[in-house]
Amino acid sequence: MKSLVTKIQTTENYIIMEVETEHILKIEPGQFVMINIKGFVFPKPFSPMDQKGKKMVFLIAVVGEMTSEMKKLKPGDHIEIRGPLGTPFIEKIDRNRQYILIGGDCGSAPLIHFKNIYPELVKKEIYGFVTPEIKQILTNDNLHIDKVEGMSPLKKVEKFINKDDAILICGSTNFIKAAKKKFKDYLIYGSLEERMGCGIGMCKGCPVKTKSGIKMICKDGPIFNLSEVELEW
Amino acid sequence: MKSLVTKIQTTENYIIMEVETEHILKIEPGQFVMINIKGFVFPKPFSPMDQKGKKMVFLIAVVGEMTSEMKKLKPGDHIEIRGPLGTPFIEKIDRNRQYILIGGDCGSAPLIHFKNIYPELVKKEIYGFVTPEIKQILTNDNLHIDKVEGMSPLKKVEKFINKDDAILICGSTNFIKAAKKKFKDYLIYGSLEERMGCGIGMCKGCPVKTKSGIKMICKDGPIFNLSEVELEW
Amino acid sequence: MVNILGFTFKNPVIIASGPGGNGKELSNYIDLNRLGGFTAKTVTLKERPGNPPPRIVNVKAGIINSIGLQNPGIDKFIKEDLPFLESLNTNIILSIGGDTKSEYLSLIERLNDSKAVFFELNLSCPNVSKHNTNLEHDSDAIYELVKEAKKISKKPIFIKLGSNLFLEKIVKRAIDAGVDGVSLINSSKGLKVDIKKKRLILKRGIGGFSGPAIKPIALAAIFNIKRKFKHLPIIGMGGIFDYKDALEFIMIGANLIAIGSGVMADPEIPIKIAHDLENYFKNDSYEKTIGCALEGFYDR
Amino acid sequence: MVNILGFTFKNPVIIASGPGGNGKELSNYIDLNRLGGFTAKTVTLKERPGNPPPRIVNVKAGIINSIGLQNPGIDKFIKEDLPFLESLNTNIILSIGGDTKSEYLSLIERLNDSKAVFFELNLSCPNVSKHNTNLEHDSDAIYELVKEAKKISKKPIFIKLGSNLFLEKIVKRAIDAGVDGVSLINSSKGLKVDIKKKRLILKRGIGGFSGPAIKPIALAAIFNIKRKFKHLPIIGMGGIFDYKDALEFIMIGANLIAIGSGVMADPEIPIKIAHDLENYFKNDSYEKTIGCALEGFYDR
Ligand SMILES: Cc1cc2nc3c(=O)[nH]c(=O)nc-3n(C[C@H](O)[C@H](O)[C@H](O)COP(=O)(O)OP(=O)(O)OC[C@H]3O[C@@H](n4cnc5c(N)ncnc54)[C@H](O)[C@@H]3O)c2cc1C
Ligand SMILES: Cc1cc2nc3c(=O)[nH]c(=O)nc-3n(C[C@H](O)[C@H](O)[C@H](O)COP(=O)(O)OP(=O)(O)OC[C@H]3O[C@@H](n4cnc5c(N)ncnc54)[C@H](O)[C@@H]3O)c2cc1C
Ligand SMILES: Cc1cc2nc3c(=O)[nH]c(=O)nc-3n(C[C@H](O)[C@H](O)[C@H](O)COP(=O)(O)O)c2cc1C
Ligand SMILES: Cc1cc2nc3c(=O)[nH]c(=O)nc-3n(C[C@H](O)[C@H](O)[C@H](O)COP(=O)(O)O)c2cc1C
Ligand code: FES
Ligand code: FES
Repeated sequence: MKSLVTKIQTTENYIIMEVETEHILKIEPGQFVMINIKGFVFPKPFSPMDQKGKKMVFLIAVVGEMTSEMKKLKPGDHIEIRGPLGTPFIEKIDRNRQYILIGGDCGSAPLIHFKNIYPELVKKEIYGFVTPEIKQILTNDNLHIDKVEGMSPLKKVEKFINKDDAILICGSTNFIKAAKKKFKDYLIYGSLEERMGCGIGMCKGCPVKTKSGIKMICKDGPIFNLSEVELEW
Repeated sequence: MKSLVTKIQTTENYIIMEVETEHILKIEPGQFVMINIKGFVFPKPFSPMDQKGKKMVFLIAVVGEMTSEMKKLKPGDHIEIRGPLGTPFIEKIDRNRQYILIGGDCGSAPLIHFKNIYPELVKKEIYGFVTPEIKQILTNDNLHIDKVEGMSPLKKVEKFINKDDAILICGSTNFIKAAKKKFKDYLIYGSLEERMGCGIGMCKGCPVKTKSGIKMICKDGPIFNLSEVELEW
Repeated sequence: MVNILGFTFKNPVIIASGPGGNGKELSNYIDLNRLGGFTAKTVTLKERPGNPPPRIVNVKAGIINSIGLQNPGIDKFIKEDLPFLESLNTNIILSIGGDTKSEYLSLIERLNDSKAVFFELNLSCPNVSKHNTNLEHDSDAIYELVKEAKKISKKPIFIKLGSNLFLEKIVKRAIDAGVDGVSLINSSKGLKVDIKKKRLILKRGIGGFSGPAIKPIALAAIFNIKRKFKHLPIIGMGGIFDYKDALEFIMIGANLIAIGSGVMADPEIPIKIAHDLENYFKNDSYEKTIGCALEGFYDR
Repeated sequence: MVNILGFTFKNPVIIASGPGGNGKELSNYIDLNRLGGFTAKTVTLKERPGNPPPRIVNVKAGIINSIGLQNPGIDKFIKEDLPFLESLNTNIILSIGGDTKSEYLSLIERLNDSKAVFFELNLSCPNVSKHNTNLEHDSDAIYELVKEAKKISKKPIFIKLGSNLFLEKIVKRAIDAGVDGVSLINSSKGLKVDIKKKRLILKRGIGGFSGPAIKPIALAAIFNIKRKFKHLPIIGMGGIFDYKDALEFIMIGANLIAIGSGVMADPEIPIKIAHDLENYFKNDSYEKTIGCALEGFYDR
């Protein structure tokens, strides 16, 4: 869907981008969209941090080719958005629990969205970034800066987590692996990342091993109960 | 050289684009530049219609992939310009003659430039376009519209040319072939077109057969005395 | 309408094997019945888990995949995927892959009575090791395989090949063995290095390179085959993303054109192409357009 | 500084044969002495006029050329081009092409006493017919050619090949015959159709496809050779447009990297790459970077 960039704020390594979609594109927290920009043939997956009406907000880490080009976008530029894709958090998690939300870097985006829509399911939030750079563009009371705190967000959570707490985590595969190990006795849902092709489950490009066979992160996930997935191949 | 689009006027099939180059890039009439725009890897050749200081003006026919993208450029966009390339008309032509300038479509651009700089060498001008569309953006007293006049510019020239007139012509290869045939008894210089790679004579991408062997249009031309070239292979 | 080997296609646009899966997901986005046909994802005798991730690498104007023929195996395919495909009102092509000749033959036997119109033998998967659906280095083996496949198959047989130096020779042998058509081209071998991590991105190093970047290579391969074997039916593919790309393939000699990575970039591409081609062929004969760019070709 | 076969290169950046001509034009734009080396345009025994125009076709992320080895022939080359090349303070590589083995051998004899560091035998020009600098289909012929060339040559011999299915086999035979290194890859075969005019754009149909689009193919080819023949010197090329591209080639195993179409897009690219690589290698060892992406590679 043709979409208009309406506002863009950048730091060296981060972007917050607001876009207006042509029609309303309702996104549940945890779902994602495929974004494409001029000069690229294949789109890439991003989870919005917010969506209301035709407005959608993204929090993007500048890590490679497309995200570097995104940094150069200006209000008035057009981008292509396809979605919503993937399963909403709410359809997979146990709704009778309250969650500690743990975001790893831009993995925080869908969790911030989740908190907005389902505040009653959230017990605590912690959005981890390595340096304070993000504060130049993102205001949120629950930012955790590793370099300031002297520890990772997982370490911090360890300090206050209670026996029957549940976790909803989103971040890089390594971050999620670490969390799975550290919190192996807890109910923990993780939103997984993988390089994607189609985003709709048909190309078999984004596999994850689960107890019931190989699943596609884009279609069967991105959220999984971590006890059901095997993150090593 | 990084250059800024400062003004752009378009019709369905034509563009007049003004750009400001980063530094002054002095172009003699007949010389060309290689232009590249976002999304393309290899640049393409265009002859300015005017150049003063850092300002350069192009008259462009929308015929294919790059020119279609050029049509979408907006003031404030950046393009890449490399040049000046090729031999100025003035270095090859007989300066003791006066010329009838014959432009075929956007081949008119360097001739209009020539007239600006060397009015004393011009006897008459005729800039041929098939339809009146060009008049929406280009004002010039010597536009010849085939569909209005009911004949090609060559036919028109035939009517008024004198025995000792000389011709300077620029346009498609077919146009130049036709002129060469029609005016075979005249001194006629033609600025040739060919698909180009490097634009500087090294890749051997733009050959023309001449009496002294195969020459490169980009470096040895684009202007040639038509009696010296063989336009068929 | 396209006629090929006695079958009628609504239009020349089909889905290539792989990127579109077995149609269920894609059918949530587009009406597959609007297309000329659908090629199922290559199926093997036994289930294959596919390669470890990452499986997708983005490169300029293309994508490198390392799916590794993940598929449920023939039993599950017949139970879970074939009925859906057979329920479609479009022509189905079944792509099969095997480690040995007898695996291909078993697959043909298992699928012989399906509603599919053709078999496509995948001989050129870049994502599996030699002898695993990767026979193209061996024209003798291809000859033998095609010959025996033709004996038992109730459907016309296409072989799917990549672009390679000996394509003409391979195709010649396959024709001698009775092949009915060729599908050109499979993804090419491609690789990308992660220069930050100083390592190969794909665990196998090499993957299958597809998308707009390979279009000139696909067209060159089809050109070479078409000018030698004028009457051999060709399914053309490789970087077809719009109707202009499709026209290039048709004019160079493809009877049908298949969309692979295009459906990954945008699932609606096949419908757009079908629509745009329909408009184009209001004024032009499809039959006469096939291979028209080769007429008067000056071969030296 | 790069050491290869006893020669020292200022940096790993060289110009590939062809797009940069014989250096005179390019030297008006950049200081060639800043580069590690310069490969001259392939020279043949007799003058070649090249193919009829058009010779350049733009495609997505690449270019298709049909130059057809236009060159002045060896006599004129020695008189008019070699002195300029020899006057440069950089390593010269001489690329030679022939219709027959004896033509290659004559060329070596004619150029044996030049100041060039290596010979590069062009065996893979896509723009000429079989047996014209296009031997790559025939590994026996390559074996014979290399064997005899090695007997008479006073300089190390590289062979230049395209990406192809039998690359490993060809290189293995060439190594048996004593080859000193390989240059990978030549342009690939590509084609474009003019859909408005319904005809092939190039008069030969097929041309040589180069630029960023072929980079993944080049890297895959080099990977296949490097992992089999760890110590064989490799000149890597194919779509190198910036230092990141260059690093991919170095990490996959190229000892030197060559810029082809890049100089056509922008003559300053080689200098920029040399500069950026110098910065990069302030912190990293060049020797250790060559092929580093293959370490721990899990081949299955
Ligand atoms: C469901 C989902 C939601 C996502 N939401 C966000 C988001 O809200 N904000 C955000 O910044 N990023 C998000 N990502 C990650 C984002 O897709 C990648 O960072 C992006 O594709 C990188 O593109 P690039 O061209 O800049 O990087 P490339 O040049 O392709 O690669 C640079 C680096 O990024 C890594 N990378 C590439 N693709 C992915 C991927 N799909 N997932 C994770 N890492 C990748 C590579 O391993 C490489 O190290 C999400 C990913 C998924 C799967
Ligand atoms: C020295 C020189 C000066 C030029 N000056 C101008 C100018 O001032 N204004 C202008 O509009 N055009 C000019 N041209 C032509 C211009 O370069 C082409 O029209 C342009 O490259 C087409 O790009 P494209 O991507 O839109 O077309 P493509 O998609 O590449 O091709 C579309 C059509 O244009 C033709 N074409 C492609 N390249 C060239 C070329 N280099 N020369 C001629 N025809 C070509 C093709 O044959 C094809 O039919 C000049 C060409 C040369 C050689
Ligand atoms: C993700 C992916 C999976 C593929 N799987 C198969 C397959 O299972 N069988 C097959 O014959 N080809 C497979 N292919 C190759 C495509 O069918 C097609 O031949 C190739 O990608 C070139 O076309 P394209 O550029 O339109 O993608 C696959 C390609 C991709 C990108
Ligand atoms: C215009 C042009 C001319 C070329 N001429 C030659 C040649 O004479 N000899 C040769 O070995 N390779 C020739 N090549 C191939 C290049 O040297 C190089 O191998 C190929 O283009 C891939 O590299 P690139 O993508 O950097 O261009 C030529 C390539 C181009 C684009
Ligand atoms: S990206 Fe295609 S299956 Fe997930
Ligand atoms: S364009 Fe390269 S020689 Fe003219």
